[in-house]
Amino acid sequence: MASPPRPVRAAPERKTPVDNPLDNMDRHFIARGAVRCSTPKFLLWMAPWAALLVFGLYSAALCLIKGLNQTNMDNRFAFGLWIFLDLTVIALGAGAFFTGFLLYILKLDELRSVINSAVVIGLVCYSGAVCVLAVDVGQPLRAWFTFWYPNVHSMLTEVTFCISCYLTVLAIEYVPIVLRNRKLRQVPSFLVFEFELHKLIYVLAGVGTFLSFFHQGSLGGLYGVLRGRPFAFREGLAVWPSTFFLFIISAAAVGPSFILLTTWLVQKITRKRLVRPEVLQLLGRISGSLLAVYVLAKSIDTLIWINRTSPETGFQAWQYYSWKPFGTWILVAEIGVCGLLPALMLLAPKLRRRTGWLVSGAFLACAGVALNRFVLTVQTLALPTLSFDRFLSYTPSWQETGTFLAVVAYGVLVYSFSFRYFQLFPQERELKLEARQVEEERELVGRY
Amino acid sequence: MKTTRREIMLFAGGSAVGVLFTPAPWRLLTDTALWSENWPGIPAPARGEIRARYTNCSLCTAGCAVRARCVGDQPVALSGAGGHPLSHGALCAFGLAGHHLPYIPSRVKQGPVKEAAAAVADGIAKCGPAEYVVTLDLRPARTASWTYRRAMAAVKNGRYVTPAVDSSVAVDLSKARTVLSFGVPVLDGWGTPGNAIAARPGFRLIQAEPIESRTASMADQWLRIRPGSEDTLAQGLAGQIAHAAAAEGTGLAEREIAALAAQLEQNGPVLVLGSSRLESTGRTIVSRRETPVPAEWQKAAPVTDLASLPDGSVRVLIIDESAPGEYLPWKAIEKKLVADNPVVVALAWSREGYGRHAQHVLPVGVYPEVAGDIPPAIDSVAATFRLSVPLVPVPEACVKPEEFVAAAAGLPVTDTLRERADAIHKAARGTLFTYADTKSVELKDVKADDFWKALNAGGCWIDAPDDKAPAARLTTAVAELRPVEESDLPLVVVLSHELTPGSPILSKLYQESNLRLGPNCVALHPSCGLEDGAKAVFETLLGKCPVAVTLDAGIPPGLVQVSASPAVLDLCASGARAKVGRA
Amino acid sequence: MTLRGKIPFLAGLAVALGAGWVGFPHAIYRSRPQPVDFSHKVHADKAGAKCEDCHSFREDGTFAGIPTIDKCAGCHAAPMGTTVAEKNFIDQYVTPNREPQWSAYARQPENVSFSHAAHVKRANMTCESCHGDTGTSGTLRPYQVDRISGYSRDIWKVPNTPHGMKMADCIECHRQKGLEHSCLDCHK
Amino acid sequence: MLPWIYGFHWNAGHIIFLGAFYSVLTVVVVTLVAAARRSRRALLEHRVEEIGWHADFHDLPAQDRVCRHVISGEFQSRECPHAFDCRECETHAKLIQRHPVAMPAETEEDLFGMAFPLDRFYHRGHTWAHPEPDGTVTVGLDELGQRLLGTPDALDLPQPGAHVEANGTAFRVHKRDADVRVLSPVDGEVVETGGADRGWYLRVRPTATGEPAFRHLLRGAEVRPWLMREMERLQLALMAPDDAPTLADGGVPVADIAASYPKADWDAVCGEMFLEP
Amino acid sequence: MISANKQIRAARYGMTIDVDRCNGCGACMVACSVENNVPPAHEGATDRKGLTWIRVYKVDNGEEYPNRRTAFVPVMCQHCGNETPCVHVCPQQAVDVDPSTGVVGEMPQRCLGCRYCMAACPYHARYFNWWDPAWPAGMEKTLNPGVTPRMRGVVEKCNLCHGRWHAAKEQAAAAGKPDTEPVSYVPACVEACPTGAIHFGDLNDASSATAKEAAEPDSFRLLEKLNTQPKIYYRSKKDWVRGIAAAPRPGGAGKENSRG
Repeated sequence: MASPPRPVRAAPERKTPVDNPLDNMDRHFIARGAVRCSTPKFLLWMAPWAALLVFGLYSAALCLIKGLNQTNMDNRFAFGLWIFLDLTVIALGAGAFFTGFLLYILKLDELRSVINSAVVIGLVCYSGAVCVLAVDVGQPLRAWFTFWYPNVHSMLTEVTFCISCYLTVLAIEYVPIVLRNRKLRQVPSFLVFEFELHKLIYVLAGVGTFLSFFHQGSLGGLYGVLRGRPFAFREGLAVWPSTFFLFIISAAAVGPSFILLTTWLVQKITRKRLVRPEVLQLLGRISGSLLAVYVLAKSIDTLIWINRTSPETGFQAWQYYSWKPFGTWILVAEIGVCGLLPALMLLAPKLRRRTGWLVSGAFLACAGVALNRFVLTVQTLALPTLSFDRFLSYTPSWQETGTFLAVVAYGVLVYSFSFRYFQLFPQERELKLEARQVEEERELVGRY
Repeated sequence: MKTTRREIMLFAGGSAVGVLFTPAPWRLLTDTALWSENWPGIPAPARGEIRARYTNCSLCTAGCAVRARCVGDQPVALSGAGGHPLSHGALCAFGLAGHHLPYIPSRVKQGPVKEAAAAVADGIAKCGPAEYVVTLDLRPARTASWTYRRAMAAVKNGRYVTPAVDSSVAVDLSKARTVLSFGVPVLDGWGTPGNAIAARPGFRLIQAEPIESRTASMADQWLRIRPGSEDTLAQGLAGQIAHAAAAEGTGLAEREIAALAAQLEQNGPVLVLGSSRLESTGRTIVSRRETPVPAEWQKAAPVTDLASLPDGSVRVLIIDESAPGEYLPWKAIEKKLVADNPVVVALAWSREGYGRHAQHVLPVGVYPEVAGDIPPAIDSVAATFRLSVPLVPVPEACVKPEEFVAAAAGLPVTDTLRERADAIHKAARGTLFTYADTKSVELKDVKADDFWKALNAGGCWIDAPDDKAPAARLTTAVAELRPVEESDLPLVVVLSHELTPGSPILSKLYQESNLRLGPNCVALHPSCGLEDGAKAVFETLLGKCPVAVTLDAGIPPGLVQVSASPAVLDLCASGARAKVGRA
Repeated sequence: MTLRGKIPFLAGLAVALGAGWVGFPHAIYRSRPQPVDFSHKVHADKAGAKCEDCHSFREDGTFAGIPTIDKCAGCHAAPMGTTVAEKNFIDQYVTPNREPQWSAYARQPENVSFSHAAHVKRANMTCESCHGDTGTSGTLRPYQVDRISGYSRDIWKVPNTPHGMKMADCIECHRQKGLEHSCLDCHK
Repeated sequence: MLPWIYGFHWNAGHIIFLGAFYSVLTVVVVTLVAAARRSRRALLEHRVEEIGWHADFHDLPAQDRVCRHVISGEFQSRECPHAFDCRECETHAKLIQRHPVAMPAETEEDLFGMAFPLDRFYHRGHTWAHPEPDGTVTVGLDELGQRLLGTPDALDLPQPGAHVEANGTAFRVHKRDADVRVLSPVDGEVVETGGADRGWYLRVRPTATGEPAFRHLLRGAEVRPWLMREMERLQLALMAPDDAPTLADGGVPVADIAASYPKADWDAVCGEMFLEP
Repeated sequence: MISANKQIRAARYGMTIDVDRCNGCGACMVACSVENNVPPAHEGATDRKGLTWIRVYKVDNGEEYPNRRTAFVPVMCQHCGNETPCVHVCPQQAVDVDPSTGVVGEMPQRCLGCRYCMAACPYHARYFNWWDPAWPAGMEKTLNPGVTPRMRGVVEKCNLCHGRWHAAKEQAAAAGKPDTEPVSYVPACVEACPTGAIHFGDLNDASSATAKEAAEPDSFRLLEKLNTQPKIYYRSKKDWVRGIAAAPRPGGAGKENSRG
């Protein structure tokens, strides 16, 4: 309200830009007032990702048609890049459920401005993971056996059930975002359904939270229960090894970080303000505090494992780290550099206020969890158990990498599409106007 | 009335909902899953009555007794026939998959039979005064071998050549208390495996060998000597050179040699394998009676050693490769051939042997397709007669080597196996052991026809023990040790005794695990600078061939262990110098 | 939404249900006639043959299943009756000693190890309990095979028995008998 | 999966695990069904307009959702909880009881040469409702609205007899690339349609009459501050995304603002001013 | 997993393998493949992608001559008796322990090919079908009808020659004898071993030779500390051989101490 209103008057004549028919042909699908690049520019951005996706789908098809001999996995390295990808991606996607939990259950209203983005990220991560899993199994046609003849004692069963359920929930949570699209909402039934569904969204958020807690955990349990692999084996509560709980905490910790990271990235790429910095800082704070808890728990767990669990199975923990390149540095990197350090960076209000620190903190946190998943999958399988067996190494084949890249490309495509046509960041328009206000004031100051 | 988009959508939605309430989608789920149980490419094993049939393995002279589990007539699994006095129910890895041989990819399926016959006839006709018609028999002392000898006697300048194997001498492991082996794989396929294993508790095994072979690892004492220094060690032990000198030559400690010498003194009888320089004691090596043959066969060509033929003198060469035996390097054979187009016919079931060199390669039946006898093994004191009987039909295209040679020499084609069986029966010595009931009966109590039937139903004639058999010497085994040849090539070759080609299933032993050395594979010490599984070139003075490298800390630096496939044997023998370089 | 608006939806529903319940079950099976019009009934009545006369056990305890042509030739070397079917059978199979390519309804999948000895000799089950009234059937049903899975229709339902030959049917009985231990009890 | 499926056992593991699974499924399905049934009811009860407005209102920037009493300066800040329908707002009722809106002396506000007659009620979506002697109410675009849209390219008005409701769509106006729905200030039945030339667009027979029917509309002294604020918003909205403000100061607004701001994203401007995000 | 059944007298089929007698000839591996229709190697197969239900490792004591010694250790599925690692992880009950024999069975037609069980197995005794099974033309005639060939994309492993077990049971039934009491068959590897190093029997039957040998002081099991209670016992008089049962030797030693 700073400047006094000034009357509107004819502006000096300027020639109107020639209207390129290609420009903004999809204007009526884009939310009113949201500034988006021209259609060709958008297509130009999508093209390389689409190409990558096609390549990835080709390599995936190879694996499906010719069989898993296309990969570099083998009898010892039964799991490879893909399982690592699944574990990581799902941990990063945890932002969807955790933000939903904070917003709808704990009523942390500031997060409303990122929830849509979080949902899309979650959807992308989970659907990507599920697709890769479908390629990873030797007999996809039998995938439904897991539902029909479930072995309820298997962590993998828990994972399968929870992930598929949660994916459904995410899809449903995604529906309102889609229906809010400018064109679609003109269909009365869509408009109404979106409105009514949105009222009930907190139920889904609750269910999602429940599911996520379990499958994030069971993903950890996946390895923690392997008593045949003392490197991964952990004791725990009831049927759940400690990794079960560590995974939950770490996922909850890193989810917000990943949203922070992506939001920041999108702002950088689109050169727009999408959310208020306070929101990012809040995300950082949440992430930081949970990360601190995780680091503590992880350290305790590691100590117990080194001093009790592992020796009891006849393996001295230090042995594991005598197989190069997996030295103790990996512990340091995982718990220290990518655990404690980012936790501190995100917790210190001073640093948090600086975008640089905030973002790099978030990045380190994500890297740490990725490293943790890597250690659990790859290092576990690389280490020999039989005294006369060898330490093995494994490098993914191009088909595996291709499939991996397909997921990345798919993610970018879906996200970009959603960003263009749906309102991922409700604050966007508001911030745009604010920005103009500031601009104008500056301009006025310049004038008088 | 035109249909609107909305109506089409509704229709689609309706049918989508409807389908879910029909069996169709769920049944499709089930069916595709069931389809994955027997989708194209998964063979369905033939069903039928399970029967047992018996034969003798003819992959090597051990001739182990075999029990074949058959579906209908088709053998699906082989195992050693129990209770056999010689093979003791043992069957080696190669024998166990013998029934796969008819189907191996390298099988010779077609061949120019008529052309070959014509060429041979022509060659015999053209054969000049100083030129020879030669039959090379890789496994002498068979009935077929007798046919070859008679055939070669019948043709002008006919010669019957075999690798230097003395079939009239046998080793008696049961008599030995100490066995000193110079690189002979005593416990790894030598002689009759079952027999060696059965006798094992009776003797102390000392293995003198540069690498820790299977035998060495099982031996009571393993002397890791320098490659090619076997003879030096033998001389040392025989007292022909000073222990110091022997120690110097072999790389062993002087006292080791002294202790060994003392041991051989005290712990007799001693059986020495792989060296004729040292005397075996206590009738551990005896001469063995010949398995009887019909009298009329006696006018047969003598056994000739390839070396004794002048170079460039062989006009016609017929090689019987149907029964695997000791492989003579092609280089050695080649230089005996006449310069102007010699006739070389290989009768082979695999392309990997002489078939690579001969201009006529004729397909022959393979175990277990063809009938044939197996000469007694080196560790069988008594003469034996046992048949390898056909279990599966032989392909039409195949020729009978025996008939081919006989025809070439104009001999009448007769059932020689039967004739020989009758000759044995006439001699009325020894016992007949039948596999189905694991019974032995005195041969004289058996009628000739029953004897013949028994042999074909899985049986073995074993000569009566001959106490007056004189002690003898193994001369031929000297071939085992050669001094390391002089050349600047860095590595010394140690041949590993693998039998190739075999069933594709043997890939379990060398491709899908590293238990054995695969064909055209070399094993080197990890310090050799090549990486495990690398493609490389194996090079000797005689030539080079592509190989795959296996790293094995068990191989001392400076040595290269090579699996003895024909391709390799053409290039080198144990003790040769070689080099392994990147491909 | 008015009923009129619902019509396309209902139409779709109806079409789908019709196709799924009526069309599909037929489409999924390929039907193959048996090589010979064989009548169990005739053999049972006229020749007084029992099942085990033709479907016999071998010495080693395995079940021979459908008899081979020489078994038939034992009686049918020359026509016994006057039917054309028999004459054709003799001309086409017995005389040239050619095996008819029977399609066995009850042929177990490759991965099943079914022992007739265990069921007939030890458990004293009658043939009918699994094969229904095949033994008294006047003619052979055409052999119906699932186009996708390649399994006989009888795995879903054997005529005139409460059961099919699906795993569930085996299990049911094995459960009652307390003979259900592991997959490899019955699978090979 | 199900008790009669092979592999199922009545043990704790199966019961807990599958129990959880089925409850989750149930919850999800029930939620969906509930949403569907509610929306079906909404459709049957013709609450589309209302819901549409609520959805729009929810999407408006915070500063556009402020209570009229903030504009009039009575509150520091307050977000309207009733989507601009003050008829159901107790706070509003209390406030106007305490000190009713003053009616200035002059009969019309003149703002930068735009006339805003005070004999009528203004809707924040730039429409006015003018009670006619015959008990009907004429509905039209206020001056600023007029100038924003200038002479419309196209106009779709409801058929006479159609029903309009307050904060629902009154009619739609197409102008260049903009397609604007104009909110109706009152509930009622359309009796006659007019046009720009006749000064009003709809003649409506209101469902309710008397002051309370217009309680949610601005009047008298409220108009000026509201307009000041609207001018400001317009000004911001008109700023092209890339360059400096194009509004020169002083003077009279042109008749057709649209024509003179080619670079402005006109669709967005109208959306902003007519409260249609 | 199928609930244990009370009526039947539970047997515990097991093996003893005398490492000192094994000369690493590989007969067991070949016999096993022949018996169980394991296809020959695809040309792309290596010792890491191959199918060998039983695999003979060449193990040495890590010393140099003259102290260097090697031994051969056949390793197949150890048929763990306690908290069988692979059984609990299989998501769709494709792996189970037969309470009547203690044999850990695996059902390729139920297998999804997730390979979780392979990650779980400390003995690396499970093998995955990376390729479609293929035999040279004509060789499929030699397949054993008692065992069904597996398809690509599933896990398989030793099941103590269940085909033979079925045959034995059928013969018992035909002869009206009690159901395979005592153990009336031997697995192919036992039959094939030329040195008679492998013995097979019912460990619950104290009178059986196998049970007696398993109880000998020189018998041991691999990775006993994992408490998986394998039913495959190894025997050796040599201390260093018994030492291989323990956890891997740290440091480089393990790197090249195995060829096999």
